[in-house]
Amino acid sequence: MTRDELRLILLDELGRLAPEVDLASLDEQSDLREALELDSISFLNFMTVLDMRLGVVVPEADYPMLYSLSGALDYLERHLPDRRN
Amino acid sequence: MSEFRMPSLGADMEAGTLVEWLKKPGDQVAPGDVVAVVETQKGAIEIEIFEGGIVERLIAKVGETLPVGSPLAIIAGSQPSSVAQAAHSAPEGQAERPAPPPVAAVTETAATAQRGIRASPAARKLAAEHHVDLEALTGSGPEGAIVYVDVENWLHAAARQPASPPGTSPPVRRERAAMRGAIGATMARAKREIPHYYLQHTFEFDRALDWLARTNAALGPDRRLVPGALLVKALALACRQFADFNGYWRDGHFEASRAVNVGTAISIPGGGLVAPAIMEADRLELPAVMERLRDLVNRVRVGRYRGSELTGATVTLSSLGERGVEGLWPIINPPQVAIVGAGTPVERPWIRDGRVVPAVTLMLTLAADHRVSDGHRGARFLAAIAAKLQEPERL
Amino acid sequence: MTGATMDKPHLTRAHARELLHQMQRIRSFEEKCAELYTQEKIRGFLHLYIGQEAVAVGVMQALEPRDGIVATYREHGHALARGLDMGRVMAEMYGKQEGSSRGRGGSMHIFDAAGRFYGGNAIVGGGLPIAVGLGLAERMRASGAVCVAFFGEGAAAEGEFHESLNLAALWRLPVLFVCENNLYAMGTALRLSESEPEIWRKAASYRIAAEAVNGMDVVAVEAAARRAVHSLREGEGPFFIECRTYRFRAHSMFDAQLYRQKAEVEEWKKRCPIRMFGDWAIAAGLLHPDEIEAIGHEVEAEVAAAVRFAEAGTWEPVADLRRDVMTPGEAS
Amino acid sequence: MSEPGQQPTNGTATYRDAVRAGIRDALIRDPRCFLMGEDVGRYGGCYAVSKGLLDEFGPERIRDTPLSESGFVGAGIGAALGGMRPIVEVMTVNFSLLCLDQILNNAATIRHMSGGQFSIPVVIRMASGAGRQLAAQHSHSLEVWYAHIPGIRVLAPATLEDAQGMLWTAIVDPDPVVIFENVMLYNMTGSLPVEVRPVDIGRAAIRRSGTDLSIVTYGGSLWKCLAAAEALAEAGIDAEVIDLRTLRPLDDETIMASVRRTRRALLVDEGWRSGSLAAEIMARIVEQCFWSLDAPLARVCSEEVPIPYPKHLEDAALPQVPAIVEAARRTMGAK
Repeated sequence: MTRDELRLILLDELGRLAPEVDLASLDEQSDLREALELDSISFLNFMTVLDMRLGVVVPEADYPMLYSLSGALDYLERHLPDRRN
Repeated sequence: MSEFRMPSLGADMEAGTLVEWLKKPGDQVAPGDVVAVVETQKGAIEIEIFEGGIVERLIAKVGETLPVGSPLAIIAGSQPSSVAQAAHSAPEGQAERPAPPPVAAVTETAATAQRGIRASPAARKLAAEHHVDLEALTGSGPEGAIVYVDVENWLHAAARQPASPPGTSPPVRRERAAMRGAIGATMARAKREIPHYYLQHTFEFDRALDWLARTNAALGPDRRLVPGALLVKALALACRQFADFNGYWRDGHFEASRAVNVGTAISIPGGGLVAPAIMEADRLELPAVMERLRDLVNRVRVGRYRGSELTGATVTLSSLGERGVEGLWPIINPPQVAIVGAGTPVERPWIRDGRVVPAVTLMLTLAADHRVSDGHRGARFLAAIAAKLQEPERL
Repeated sequence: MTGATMDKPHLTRAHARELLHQMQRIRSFEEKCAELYTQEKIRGFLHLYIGQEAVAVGVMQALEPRDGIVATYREHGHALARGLDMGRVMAEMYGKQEGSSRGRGGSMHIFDAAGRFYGGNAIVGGGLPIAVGLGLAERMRASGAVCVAFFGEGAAAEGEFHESLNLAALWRLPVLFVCENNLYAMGTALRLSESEPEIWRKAASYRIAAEAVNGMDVVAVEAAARRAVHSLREGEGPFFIECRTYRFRAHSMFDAQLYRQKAEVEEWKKRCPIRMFGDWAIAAGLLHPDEIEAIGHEVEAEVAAAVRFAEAGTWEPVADLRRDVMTPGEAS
Repeated sequence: MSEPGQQPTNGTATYRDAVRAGIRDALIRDPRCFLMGEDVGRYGGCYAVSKGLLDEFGPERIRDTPLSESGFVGAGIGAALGGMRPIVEVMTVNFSLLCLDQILNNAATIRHMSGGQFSIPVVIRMASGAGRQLAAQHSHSLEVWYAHIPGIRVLAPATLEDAQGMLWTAIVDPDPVVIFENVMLYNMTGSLPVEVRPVDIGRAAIRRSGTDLSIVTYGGSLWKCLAAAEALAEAGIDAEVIDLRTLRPLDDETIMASVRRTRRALLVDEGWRSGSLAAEIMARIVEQCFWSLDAPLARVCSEEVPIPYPKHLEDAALPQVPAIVEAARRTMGAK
């Protein structure tokens, strides 16, 4: 899975979490919690779909690494199960 | 046989627009089933039925705006759930009559619809001067009329609204403004009528967070807990001990509630706030509290919550979450008599056992109604919540 | 008409001419008013004094400028006899702002501060308490002035008549009550409205000095008025004169006079105060017929001038509608 | 107010004393001034207002009259025309109907009928209002009948200061002034101003400032409205209370400025509802402030019944504090 494919998946999921936000203008470096107005439960939802859709279980301690889109992409690239395969 | 009618979801609701039927003729319905979605000034709300039976006929059409009390559907074989419901049932033969014409179909222009709105002259004048569509507003005046301050609040809210993002349609803006107007009116009334007193308490939150981290470490994301769930449960348990913070001020006196329904203030992205209730939170296990909390947040995000959830809270929690500031001083949501505010946990030097140590602390605040309780009692209530948070494993 | 009553008013040639002149002024003025009414120059109610001229003219002879006068809605004659300018009175009939009440009062409400002429009161009996109050003011200030109230015999049925007589007598106020008994209260004959048709007796019952005189005899009226005013100025308390008179014309312009016989009117007209006094003055050598004719011309000219004055008068602008409700400078 | 004792007290004087002091001031200050009416002298006044004045000023200036309302009120008007400054007392407003002819047909009209030649500086005082179980011929509030008449001024002092000071202003006023003294106020205690001054009779007084609604009233109802405002304050409703003081001419400016601020108005008037002063003020508010209104105008008036004798029925017929509170709450949309 390329980083671009991964990005499409994340944007798709973020679009469901925050349907009212125009993701086309999302800055990859910005804090998703700010940009998408994600509270802790919404963020937890985000983590949950990463588990369900990508099979990546993110421990709480790692949450800060996924606060931005680019950070999440970096993290997922490192932790995607298929990469290890 | 009975009529399923447009419910009143609040004293300020006069009408609703049917957005979706979730049942069709022939469907079996049981008390508590969600049968339709109705758009109100406060957003789309799923409406429940309080009696069982079979949907015989759908009267209201999607898109119709109907006043509270208008028949929406005919339910056959229904058994009224209470005497009060029986009184509401149609007399013999009435079900055969055609439904009354809708007061304002959604296709009507604002100008024509405006006429049917109950609004004071002062409100109408101000609205006309600023080209405000009164249909978007919620009234706080006599008999739910839109009054001057409602329009004023709407205008203040509109002035604060950022420029609409692309693709945001005017109706959405309008709904938000209406919600802001409603919040403004309710809060203004609360500030005016309720003699608030305030207390604050800051205490160590490390133990709760540590316990949460340990618990979550063993769980998948879908079952993890957030600190808010602990706060809901701790507040609910404290309310059992301190009944004078849980209930309603009505007709000049306090009515304590046996059930502890914790309203949870949830921000709506883009602006606005609702506080749907987690019913009987004191009786739920922590995972169940978390599940309800998560369900509410998800539904609020898409604008679908039940009327009874909005009106059922007996006490409210307003939590800033992890990205806020240290404290808040909330306003009581009438007819409730208390609201607890939870700030963002912060790390700070703390003296423990005579030594300065780093600690994460939480500031809890209480706003309560002086007509019901006083500061001494409030302090004990707040301390009880804090004490419960020191023993998260018992929650 | 007796010689005895003639003596007391000091009936000189000049005075005789004055009495006749004043009565003729009233007569001619009223006749012109009737004509102007039919031409719609004058509107509202118009009550003419024709036939009763001797009462106003006779009483006025006894008064001084410092004395006050309260009259009724049939008061043109009293105003003229008091010395009001005929042009201003006629302008008032027209409703012009040059009128004696700036046109606001009309025929029934002629007022004049300079002449201490307190109206023109169109409520039967309503002016009597006012006259009592004016008398009270004179008494309290010990001014020596008196106040005269003119009213018809119809007023005797009103409570205010009795309240006023009682109060004036009780407080011994310098008020001269002049009852002009013309026998009809509008159309109701005295005999149909009063159990005691001798009005002066009612006053006497309040212990007020009272007498009845021939109201068609200007000299008799003047003599009675002089006696009364003298008594008032002496501080003897109120005085009451009932003048028996008759109006020759209808109560007001719109009146078919169904309540009285033409023969009765004709009978009274034979006692016309002007003709009788004129005839007597000629017979007594006090006036020459040429003088009487001259009076006629003078009066004709004065009436014509009054009509011209009234015609030339102006209408008050509607913008001034609300003036004279309260004293200027005060909110209304 | 069910008993005058509930009104602000502490002082040593009564409203009755204040009226008497006002009359006394006038008699001392102006030799043209005199008092007349039924039983004002030897009896000391039906409500004891003029007690002691006969001894001080003598029978020329404190004149007992026969029971001839039309006669002595008319005489007062005539004396005023004649240069005096009479104060005429009519025992109660119900009796004043006997002299309504003089007040309406003479006092109010002569200035106008004479084209402005004559002024009538007469002051006519009368008691009005219910609350003393005097039944249906001694208890009415007919202020509005007088307030209807152009050409007179109509005052209704509700405080000691006004009772004394407005009398002064009334006496120096060149036009006829009718003063209504509510019978329930006579025993009200307070303190008299050390230095008497004429008070402005053209202005209503804001007796309590507030932001939520304007309660407009006068006379004896003022104290009920102030009590109601306190009760409303406890429920979080901040009422403004306006004492009209002058019922004719009405101080539209003060009333409208208040209503524009609060956007709500409640009229409290002891007169009967139909054709009441409250009705007139409501009409004016609608004419002048329609676009500032946030709620239907409300009023609390007397029930449409001749005032009954029994205490409980008399109380029920009159505006009372709970009804005022309730009407105010409805106007606010409060449950």
